[in-house]
Amino acid sequence: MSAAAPTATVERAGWEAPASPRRSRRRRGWILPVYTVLVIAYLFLPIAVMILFGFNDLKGRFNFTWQGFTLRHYRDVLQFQELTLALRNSLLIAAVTTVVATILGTLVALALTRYRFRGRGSTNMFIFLPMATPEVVLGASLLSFFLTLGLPRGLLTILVAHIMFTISFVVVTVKARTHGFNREWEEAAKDLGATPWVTFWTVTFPLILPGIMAAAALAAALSIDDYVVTAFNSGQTSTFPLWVFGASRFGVPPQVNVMGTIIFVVGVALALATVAIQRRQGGAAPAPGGS
Amino acid sequence: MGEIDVRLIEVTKRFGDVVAVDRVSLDIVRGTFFSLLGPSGCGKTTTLRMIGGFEDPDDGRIELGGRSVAGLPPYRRDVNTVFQSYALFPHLDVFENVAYGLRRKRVPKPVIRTRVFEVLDLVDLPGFQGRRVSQLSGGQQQRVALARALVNSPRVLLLDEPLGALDLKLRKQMQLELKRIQREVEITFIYVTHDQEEAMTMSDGLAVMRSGRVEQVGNPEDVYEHPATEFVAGFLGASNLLPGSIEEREGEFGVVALSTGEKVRVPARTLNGAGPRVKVGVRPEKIRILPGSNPPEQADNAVRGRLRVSTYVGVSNQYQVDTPDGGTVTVYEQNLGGPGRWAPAPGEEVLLAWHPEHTFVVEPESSGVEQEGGSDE
Amino acid sequence: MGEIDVRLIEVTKRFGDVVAVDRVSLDIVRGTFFSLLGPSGCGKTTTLRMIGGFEDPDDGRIELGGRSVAGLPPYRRDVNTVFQSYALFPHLDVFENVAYGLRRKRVPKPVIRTRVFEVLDLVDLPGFQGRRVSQLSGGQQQRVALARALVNSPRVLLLDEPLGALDLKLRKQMQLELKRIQREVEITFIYVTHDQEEAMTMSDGLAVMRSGRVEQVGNPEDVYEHPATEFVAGFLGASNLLPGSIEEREGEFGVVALSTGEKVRVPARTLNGAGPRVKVGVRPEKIRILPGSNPPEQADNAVRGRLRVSTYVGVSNQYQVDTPDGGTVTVYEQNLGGPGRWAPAPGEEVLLAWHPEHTFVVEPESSGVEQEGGSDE
Amino acid sequence: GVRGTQEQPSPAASPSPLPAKSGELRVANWPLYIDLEGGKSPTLNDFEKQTDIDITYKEDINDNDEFFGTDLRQQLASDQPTGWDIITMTDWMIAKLSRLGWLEPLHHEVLPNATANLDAKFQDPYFDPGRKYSFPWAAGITGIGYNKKLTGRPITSINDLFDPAFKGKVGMFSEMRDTINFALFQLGVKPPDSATMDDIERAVELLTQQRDDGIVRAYYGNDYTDQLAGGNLALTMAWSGDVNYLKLDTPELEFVVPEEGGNRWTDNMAIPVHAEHPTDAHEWIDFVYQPDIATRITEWVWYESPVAGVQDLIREHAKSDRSLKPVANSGLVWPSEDVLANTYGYKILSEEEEAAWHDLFDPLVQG
Amino acid sequence: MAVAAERPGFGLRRGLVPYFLLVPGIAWLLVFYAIPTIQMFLISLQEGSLERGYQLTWHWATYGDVFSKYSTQLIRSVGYGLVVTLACLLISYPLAYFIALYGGRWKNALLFMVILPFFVSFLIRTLSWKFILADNGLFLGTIKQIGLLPDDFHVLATPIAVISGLIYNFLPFMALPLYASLEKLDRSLLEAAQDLYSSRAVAFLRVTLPLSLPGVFAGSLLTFIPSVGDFINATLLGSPNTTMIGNVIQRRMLISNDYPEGAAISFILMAGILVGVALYAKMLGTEELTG
Ligand SMILES: Nc1ncnc2c1ncn2[C@@H]1O[C@H](COP(=O)(O)OP(=O)(O)OP(=O)(O)O)[C@@H](O)[C@H]1O
Ligand SMILES: Nc1ncnc2c1ncn2[C@@H]1O[C@H](COP(=O)(O)OP(=O)(O)OP(=O)(O)O)[C@@H](O)[C@H]1O
Ligand SMILES: [Mg+2]
Ligand SMILES: [Mg+2]
Repeated sequence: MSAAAPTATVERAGWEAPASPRRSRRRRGWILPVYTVLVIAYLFLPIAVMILFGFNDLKGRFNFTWQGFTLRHYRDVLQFQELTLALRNSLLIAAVTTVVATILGTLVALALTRYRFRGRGSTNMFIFLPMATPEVVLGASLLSFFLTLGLPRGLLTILVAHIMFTISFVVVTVKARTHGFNREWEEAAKDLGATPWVTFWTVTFPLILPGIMAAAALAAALSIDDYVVTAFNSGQTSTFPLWVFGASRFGVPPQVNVMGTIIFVVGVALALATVAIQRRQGGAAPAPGGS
Repeated sequence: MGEIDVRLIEVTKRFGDVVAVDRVSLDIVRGTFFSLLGPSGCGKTTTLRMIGGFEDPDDGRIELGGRSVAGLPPYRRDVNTVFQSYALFPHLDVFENVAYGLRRKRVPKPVIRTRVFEVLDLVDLPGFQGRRVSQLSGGQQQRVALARALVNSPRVLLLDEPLGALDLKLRKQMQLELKRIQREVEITFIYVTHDQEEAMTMSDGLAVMRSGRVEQVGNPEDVYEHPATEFVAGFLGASNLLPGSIEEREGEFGVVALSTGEKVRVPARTLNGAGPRVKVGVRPEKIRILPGSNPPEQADNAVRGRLRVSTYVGVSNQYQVDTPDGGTVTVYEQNLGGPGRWAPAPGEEVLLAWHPEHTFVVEPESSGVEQEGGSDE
Repeated sequence: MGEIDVRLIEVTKRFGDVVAVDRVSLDIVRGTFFSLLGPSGCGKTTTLRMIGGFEDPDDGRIELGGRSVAGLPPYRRDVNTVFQSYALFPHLDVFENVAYGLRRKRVPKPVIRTRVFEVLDLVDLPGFQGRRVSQLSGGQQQRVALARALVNSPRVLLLDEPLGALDLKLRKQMQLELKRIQREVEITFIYVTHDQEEAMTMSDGLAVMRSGRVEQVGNPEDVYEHPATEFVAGFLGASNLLPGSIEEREGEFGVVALSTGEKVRVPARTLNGAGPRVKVGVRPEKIRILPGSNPPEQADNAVRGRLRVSTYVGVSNQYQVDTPDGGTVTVYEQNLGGPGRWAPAPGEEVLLAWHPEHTFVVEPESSGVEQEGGSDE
Repeated sequence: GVRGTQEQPSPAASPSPLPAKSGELRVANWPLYIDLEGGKSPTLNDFEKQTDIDITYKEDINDNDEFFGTDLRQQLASDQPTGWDIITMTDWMIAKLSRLGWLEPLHHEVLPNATANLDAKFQDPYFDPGRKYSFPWAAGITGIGYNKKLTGRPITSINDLFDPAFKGKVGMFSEMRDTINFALFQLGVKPPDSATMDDIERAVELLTQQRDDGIVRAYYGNDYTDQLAGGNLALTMAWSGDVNYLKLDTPELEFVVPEEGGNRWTDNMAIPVHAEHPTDAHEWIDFVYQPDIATRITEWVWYESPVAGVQDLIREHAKSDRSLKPVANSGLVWPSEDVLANTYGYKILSEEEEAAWHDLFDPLVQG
Repeated sequence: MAVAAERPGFGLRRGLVPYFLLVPGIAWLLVFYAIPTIQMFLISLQEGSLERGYQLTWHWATYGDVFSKYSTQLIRSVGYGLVVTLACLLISYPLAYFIALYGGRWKNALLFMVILPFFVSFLIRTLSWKFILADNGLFLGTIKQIGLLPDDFHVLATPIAVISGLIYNFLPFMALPLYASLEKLDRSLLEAAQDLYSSRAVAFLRVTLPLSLPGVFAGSLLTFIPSVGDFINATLLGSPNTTMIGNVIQRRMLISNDYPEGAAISFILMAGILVGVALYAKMLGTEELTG
């Protein structure tokens, strides 16, 4: 769709009031967007509270009741060295996990939906197992494995663990996209001299990108918020959730809220930036393809 | 004739129970324009897909340039395809769609630009390079698909109804362009079309397929004038087939007694091997329609009938004439018009006359063998 | 004529900068077969989509059965569409695809079965009910799309090149069926086709579109025999257009002096309002090609030329004849054949003759200013 | 794998000789349990400067059991170093670890500050007689925290936790030992060490009754604090230091050591076996036992310091720094002799007892 | 011409492609998931204690014991999981639908916003929810003041709180796969359906929904499986009568130090889930979906 088509869609969706005679259309046109905004508001509700309490001028240590407005936690956001370090670790781990798990998981998903081969059925079932395994078991058995290997716990083992338990989520999500993928585009690419590798990058990948992005987002969220498995395999490395859970014994400092707020605001800004960039490029997402 | 560029040897393809292509053998000479004709579902697309490398034959062997291509993936075959369903890349604009193959061949950027713009001009889509595929009309999409394949000047070009969505005028223009390119660049074209005129005017050779099998291969005039089977006769333009039995095989012209009782003369060579019961064919445009009162000319074959319908179709008038044995004969008459001309009225007795040279003979189809698309009149 | 079933009043649709449909007005009478013709990308599909309710016009008004349908969603219009791209449901088999509309109308199950099987027979796909869409050939898919719309017997049926992927024979058969259904069930058909013969034989009325605008509306013979513009003349079958200027407007036949110097007579009514510089048109099949030595008949228009190419196209022979002023005239001659007939050889001087009644006159296309697209007749 | 220790627990083993100082140290402590200033801990800085030891101080402990499970159990069971040189564990966990033989006996001779400055009342605890394995970091009391407004009356007794008037507004701990202790106090079984299995069964019965009567809202871990502050709980088992802090923002909260008794607990530094830098670990323990260092930590942490004289030093500082007033004189941070007399430790459990207790207690909190 | 010599074994290589795609991901799972989990499985058949050590005695009886002991929690967890999955499906479908079909250039931004709240700590989000849902907080307090609810009504520490927490936290696990599969929906099919007398609702039911089944399948499994095994929501938001099987496992392994029992419960859970997945795939009529 071009600059023109989305406008048309948006109009139909009722973001701009259409001309008068289209009453029925307008009516059903605003329900979905309003609903979407409501759900997102619901998702953001606790975030709003979090942001609010980042400004709480608390007197004690427990950030539970509103005491008044202050910016001092923003000034002192790096007050807790360990927290800062933990956050940095978590971001790093999430980034690496997302990239690696998304790649590995996407390959598996492609194999499972695009090819018939022996062991496909059992592989399909096997993929669900790590998701079904309780986190304590995942953490404890992986720790015991690392101990058997004599592998010191740290950043590396956390990464190994995170990649391990996010792969399945990626596979399942990407499969939802690649299922029933219309092969004729790939055939056309190959016909035009593209090797499977090039075909993948120039055709398959852009067309399944929405699925990959959804999977990557899930992987990132899973990794950045993981507590149990990380606790087992972190050794002397601290992560954001570990620190925050620990801190809850003596009161989670507002700096945690501030950091959450920063992550959130940067996230929203990035999201809006992509919109702006796409507007500038005048392009939009590829047209959906049937099967 | 030159070397064989594309050769199919007893190629078979099954989809489950469906035999889509059944022991097809074809030899296509380098640089020629070869058409595949046949009713819907007869296996044309499947044949092209096997040549392109998208399906593996279940049986038989395909050679390109004299070498078997079994297992050779599509991207290693110097073959490009215009897909029946276009298969344009939805995430790329028109320019990038067309440039796709050139980019893969690492053609320098400026050359790509020039060639893409050239070919877009050629398919009459100048200025469309920035459009998304979803912003094109059906015919425009088809032309992009054509451009995307053409721009690569491959050795073999497979075209699956490449002009089907175009209006007559544009189609004619594209036909000329295709023919010119094919001659100039010496590309081997394998061309699926439903437009018989297209097939007739453009092809050096053609094959008529039916239910996965090749019924007849030859050059266009041959196949048209001397269809080998009732099916081919019926498929290539309307044909009148009159049942009868052979009375006389000798001489330049044999004689067939029609079931109406009338006798017609047929070129003796077409009788070779035909059983006693045959069908006698004559193309509608070969028949002259004359007032029933006219005496038949000596040299002509002639049949009497009663006009049922006459239809005006621009270029010509069409007449449906009932014969005494319950059959129908179709006649096309050029619409020369003019106020003074005799025009038969429905219900009127008419005389249908044609030159024996234009008569051909085919074996009648044993019932039941017929598949979709093949119900003759 | 009966009541107007579908009426478009100054309907306009833009996609960004592209004006896909530009102030189109049409009146389509209930139960008639109306065709839309026009070059690729001229706005036919967009027009149908607005009637079907898939696009909202930016301007103007659409009425079905006399009532404006602005804002009425597609499922509340008793209109069915055969989409150019088929849009078959990939998750349903052929039976369920065809049964889809009936199920929505809560037709009893046994009736659905009967109707679906009937219509599958009609489109020559018996036994295909269990197939998935992906297991069909292109033409089979198109027929399923046709069946899916037909089975509902809607009040208005929009058909966007419904037979484009079928072979001639099947297409003819489908044409007859469509026409029969349209007459029997009194459905209003709005039919997009690129096959002019199809449009001519089947339509009660037709409109020729160009770049989003209607160039001419009328019944097929009218439009064919008396094209209103050079574009229409050229679009509906090859036309020979010879430039000239009006010398004489009076009487039954006016006189136009061609740029070759020869004078031709034209029906005076076609001269109405035409400027001094005009083009004189004659259809290729109206021209007889005669030996150059022949004297022209008194009653005929005649032009001399030299044969450049003759082509064999099955039904007819085509000749390209160069005229002295550098133009080309195309002639179709029915392939009556016969050994004794005179056939011109390339390079030979020929005489081209036709009856003045078959001559029409159009204004030459100057810049881009064409006359307003006719709304009603 | 999680192999069992074939090695016999040897609580009597004498300290193995200390290796040379390595210049490296890895300490695990609870978050926010050390002073901070401008993002750094002055104590840690001073330690590095003074001892030339590169300290990795990690706030890695969230929970005794969890830390045991994730950072100690499997490592030590398979005779591998845990990676920690100092861990900070609550008393009963120290007892459990020493029972398992998983703690390194301390070399008191290299702990001059610690041995000299350790307040007398911490010198010979029931869970680590003679401070063989551990030195306390901070201490506190488990009592009852309540919301004056919601209870409408001062709370003094464990009985109040069982009062149907507070139906659905009472919080108990999911921590087995704390909660069972309270039930024992209610039953008059004191000290808990004297409890028989019968007593425990009665205690759990009592608690089950309390739960089934709908008096208990839920069994909480650290998260009781927000429920107390948010007014969802009228009264709850609570840790002294928490309520101290909560009061600052929610003045209607009070902490009381019930008249039947409260739980006295300490968090203790100890060295796990196989620790790689035991010499440096000793230096750390001794370092934080310097009164001025301990004072600095306590002024930040607000839990009772086991280092003698710290309260006096804080009082001194409070004269110039008003913000230190509450901690300087708080009866919660510095419980009086009377209060302490009414507090008890936890019963030291054998492995079988522990398992038996869990079999009784777990169904209580898991419905 | 690029027609190379016929290479024997080419077909074989083609047949190996799926295995190449599988290898990195599956190998990762085999090494870091399967081996440790098998170790843990053997532990579930051990007897002993920390002090005495554990011996592998193939003590299958543990399985029977824990099954009867914890069947309440097991059933409750499955019940919660089903409710949560259904709720997530109902909430996220319209959301994913709108973003995928009408998101235009906002697509990626909206998608990102759905996942963004999950990048800030779980604990903080939950703390915020507890603040919002406090017995006399902003929300309930107000309603109580109007008199619509009895004074002692509360949400926290009830099944409602646990289920709501699960719904909130697993919403993106439903929404994202749904989005991934809806995004490829060919809109011309919806037009065709509407052309054939389907109201929007019917077109949705007959066309959109069936075509998005891969997304529904993926989403419901990504939601159901982890939510059945979840423990943290029940810990923070629940009460004794909302204990889930995850809490039991957590407590068995981390607090009672009973690995064999904890592991045994886990494996029962996993087996149950696998059977469920298989049945579910059958039910949706597409074993194809799992494969
Ligand atoms: N979504 C769109 N955005 C921009 N331009 C469009 C869009 N859809 C159609 N067009 C343009 O509008 C014009 C009319 O398109 P339409 O599909 O109606 O043509 P058509 O007459 O059906 O042509 P064809 O015979 O090739 O199918 C074309 O030039 C096309 O490129
Ligand atoms: N995947 C498939 N599974 C089963 N049958 C198939 C499949 N693909 C094609 N067929 C069948 O094989 C036969 C040949 O199909 P093919 O597409 O080659 O026909 P075609 O000659 O191109 O027809 P058209 O002119 O309609 O495009 C048809 O009857 C079709 O139904
Ligand atoms: Mg085909
Ligand atoms: Mg169109």
